[in-house]
Amino acid sequence: MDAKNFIAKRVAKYFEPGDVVNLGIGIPTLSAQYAAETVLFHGENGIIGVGDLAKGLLFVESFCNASGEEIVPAVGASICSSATSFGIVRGGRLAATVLGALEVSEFGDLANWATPKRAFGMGGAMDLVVGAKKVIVAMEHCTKDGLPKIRKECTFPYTGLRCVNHIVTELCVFDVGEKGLLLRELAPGKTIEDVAAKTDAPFEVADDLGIIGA
Amino acid sequence: MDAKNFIAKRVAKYFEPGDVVNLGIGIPTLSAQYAAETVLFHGENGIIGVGDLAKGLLFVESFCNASGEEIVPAVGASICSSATSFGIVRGGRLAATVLGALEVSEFGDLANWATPKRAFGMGGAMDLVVGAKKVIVAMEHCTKDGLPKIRKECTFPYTGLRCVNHIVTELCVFDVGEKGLLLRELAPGKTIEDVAAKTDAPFEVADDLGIIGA
Amino acid sequence: MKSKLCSREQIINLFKDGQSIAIGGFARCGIPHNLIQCVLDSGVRHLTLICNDTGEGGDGIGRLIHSRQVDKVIVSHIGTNPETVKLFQAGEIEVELNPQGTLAERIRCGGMGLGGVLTKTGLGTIVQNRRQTITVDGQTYILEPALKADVSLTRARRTDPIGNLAYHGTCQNFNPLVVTNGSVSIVEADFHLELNELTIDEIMTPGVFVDMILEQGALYGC
Amino acid sequence: MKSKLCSREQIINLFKDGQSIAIGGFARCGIPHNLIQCVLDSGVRHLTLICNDTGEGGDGIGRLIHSRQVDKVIVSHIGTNPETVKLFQAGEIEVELNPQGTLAERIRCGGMGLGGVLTKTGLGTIVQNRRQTITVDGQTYILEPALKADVSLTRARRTDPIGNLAYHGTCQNFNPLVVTNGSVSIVEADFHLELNELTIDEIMTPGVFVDMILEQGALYGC
Repeated sequence: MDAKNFIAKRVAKYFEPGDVVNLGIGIPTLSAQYAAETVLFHGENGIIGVGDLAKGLLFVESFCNASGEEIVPAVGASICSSATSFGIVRGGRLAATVLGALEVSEFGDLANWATPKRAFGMGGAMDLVVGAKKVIVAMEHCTKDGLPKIRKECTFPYTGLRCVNHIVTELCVFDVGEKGLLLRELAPGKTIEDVAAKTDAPFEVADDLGIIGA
Repeated sequence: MDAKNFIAKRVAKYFEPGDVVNLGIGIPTLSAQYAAETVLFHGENGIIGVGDLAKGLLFVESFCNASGEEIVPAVGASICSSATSFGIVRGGRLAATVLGALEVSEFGDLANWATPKRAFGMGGAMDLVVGAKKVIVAMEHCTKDGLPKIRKECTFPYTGLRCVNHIVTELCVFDVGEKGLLLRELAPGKTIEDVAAKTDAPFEVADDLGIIGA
Repeated sequence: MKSKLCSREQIINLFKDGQSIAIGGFARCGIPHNLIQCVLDSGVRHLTLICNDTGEGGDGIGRLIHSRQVDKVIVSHIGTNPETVKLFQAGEIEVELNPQGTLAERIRCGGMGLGGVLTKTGLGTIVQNRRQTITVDGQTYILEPALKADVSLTRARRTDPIGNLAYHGTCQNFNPLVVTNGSVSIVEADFHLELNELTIDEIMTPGVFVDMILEQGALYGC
Repeated sequence: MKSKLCSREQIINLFKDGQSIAIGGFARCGIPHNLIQCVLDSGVRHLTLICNDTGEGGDGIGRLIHSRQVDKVIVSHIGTNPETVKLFQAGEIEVELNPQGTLAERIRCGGMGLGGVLTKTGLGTIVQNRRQTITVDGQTYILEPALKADVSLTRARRTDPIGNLAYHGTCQNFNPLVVTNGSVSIVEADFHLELNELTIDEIMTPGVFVDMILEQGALYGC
């Protein structure tokens, strides 16, 4: 299993049967395949019950996910307007939202939509991090250049302040709370020092530190 | 024709084909029978196209007017939530609202929902007078005790300020504007003096003063 | 999927003294009679009701007024229920009167996770006196804060086991707003359908807003 | 009833330089392609568009970007259209970015005759910097003002001659909001039905919100 699927599989453990969950593009979307069958996926475009990618006669404009890809509605799916779709989000009806991140601060501030040079739109991300019951960041631990994405403070434009509850990377799982970061799980074969070397913020270590996938 | 129907018939002349109009209880509701067939009547409970009172198998809970009476939806009728129903109202989509009044001031302030002793709810009246394109008061010119209802100022709790556009009574038709009252039409056989004697506010007389029903 | 069907007993046990309860319906139309019976049977008191009106006497929502379980009502009028008027005049029930369109938006705000809306309705009236006014682009509005109930009681025409709902006729009224509002959202439906029996375009309320569905049984007094 | 069907020419003549136009659709889904063609054919310029996004290149709403008829867009993102990004970076188009849920509510407010809504979305971000914040019951919210367009362009699945509308699948998205918004509300529909052919419970948008319906013809590029 590659790093992305490793992360996605761990993320899916946060979902309970019957949950309605929103998944961002990239690694978050991968987590759908590891979720229990009774989890429904919410698309910002107003669908509750995003199913598989469509083929053949089911490949129609009228059923798309929030990325504009043709999909098949899941069993039990429903559709609503964009206003109601975000009413679900802000109204606290999403059990979780899973997003990628450019940076996360030790207190759960999130920057995931813009850099100083590229600010082409926040889409639904700002609503999602305000409204969902659990905000889960699923990302590779460092940037492509090897720089830490978990930091004392974000430098890029914020998506939301103190909104992240969990961070899942190929190295570890952090809980994020009022006291900052708590290391909950390590990837198999990794050490606390491995995490510390790639994390630009202090963190506590859980008494019952676990192993991802164990 | 009695006074109430005389007033209602004159009110219906304000409606254009294709208009959507809200009618209050009492005299306003009577005006429906004098309206063009293509006028649709809006009920606060979320129906656009209130038809006749229902009988027989059509007498069901599922189709009521805003007074809770069973009705038959008109041809072309639609139904929406209470939020959308008042979106129609505030959004300026009603060509007219016709209401009764306890008092109307010379500048179009309206008091129609409460007295100092009885204040049991404004229902939708405050929304209607703010949102409808034309606010028409249809009422008997004086109270049962013979006191003027058109006054320099209202003494009862307001429904809205400077909101009334037209007043239709068994005596006359007033337009109401920024300059105050303008007498537009007299009932057959009535004089300007008859109106003045029963109106507790100054008014101008239109150059082309007409006769109701002529 | 997990079925959201619940027994009368499960629902009755959920009510507590002092709760706020939003209830769908308008006059005699679209009232959740069976869920109101559950509130009656629970015997809880000191309730605050959020609803358009208090019915017409001892029927519908009026049953909770007659049973004296209610301390306060947030409504657009009480004029159709002499019992509410009597208790109000005796100072035994608190009544907060709202313009009907404002009440609808306040209930919607609570459900949609919004803090309030700006409206011109009520400017210059007693409604303005109790509220903040806000100026936007030179226009003055009343700021009407969201209403949020502990529990909401909704009546739908049709439901599936996960609470995807369709309404019928003017029984819609406040129901699609109320269903989004309660911290616990409870639904009763005239007809119980199988999963996927409602076509996707018929669904007016996604089941994600619904927590519990009263299991099917004889309908009370419809 | 009076039919609201209009010819392409009647609709084209309605557009003017400098207008604001709200457009339904989301990505490639539920776009009013034929009405966009009318805007193109009108040749009007200096438009402000209010819509979720500007499409994916030279298709859908993107056609109006490529044609350089637009001075400003009020959207939730432009990232899917390289042309919009290029014009934005060159300072040739103004872009106002809104959180998607906030954009939906602002469009709804304009249609529903409300002045704005209070939301927590965007607190602590650049979105807050441009807005007033309001405290209600100890909670801080951003006040997001209503958006109101001169014209709105909506795509529905089915219409009758007076504009009672039904949507299909995720082509719904912003359309039921946009249709309420424009001072002139124009609709195109995939299917034109007779009066009363839509059953009353199928209607999602009452025709009272619709001013003009594009007469039926070959659909552009769907």
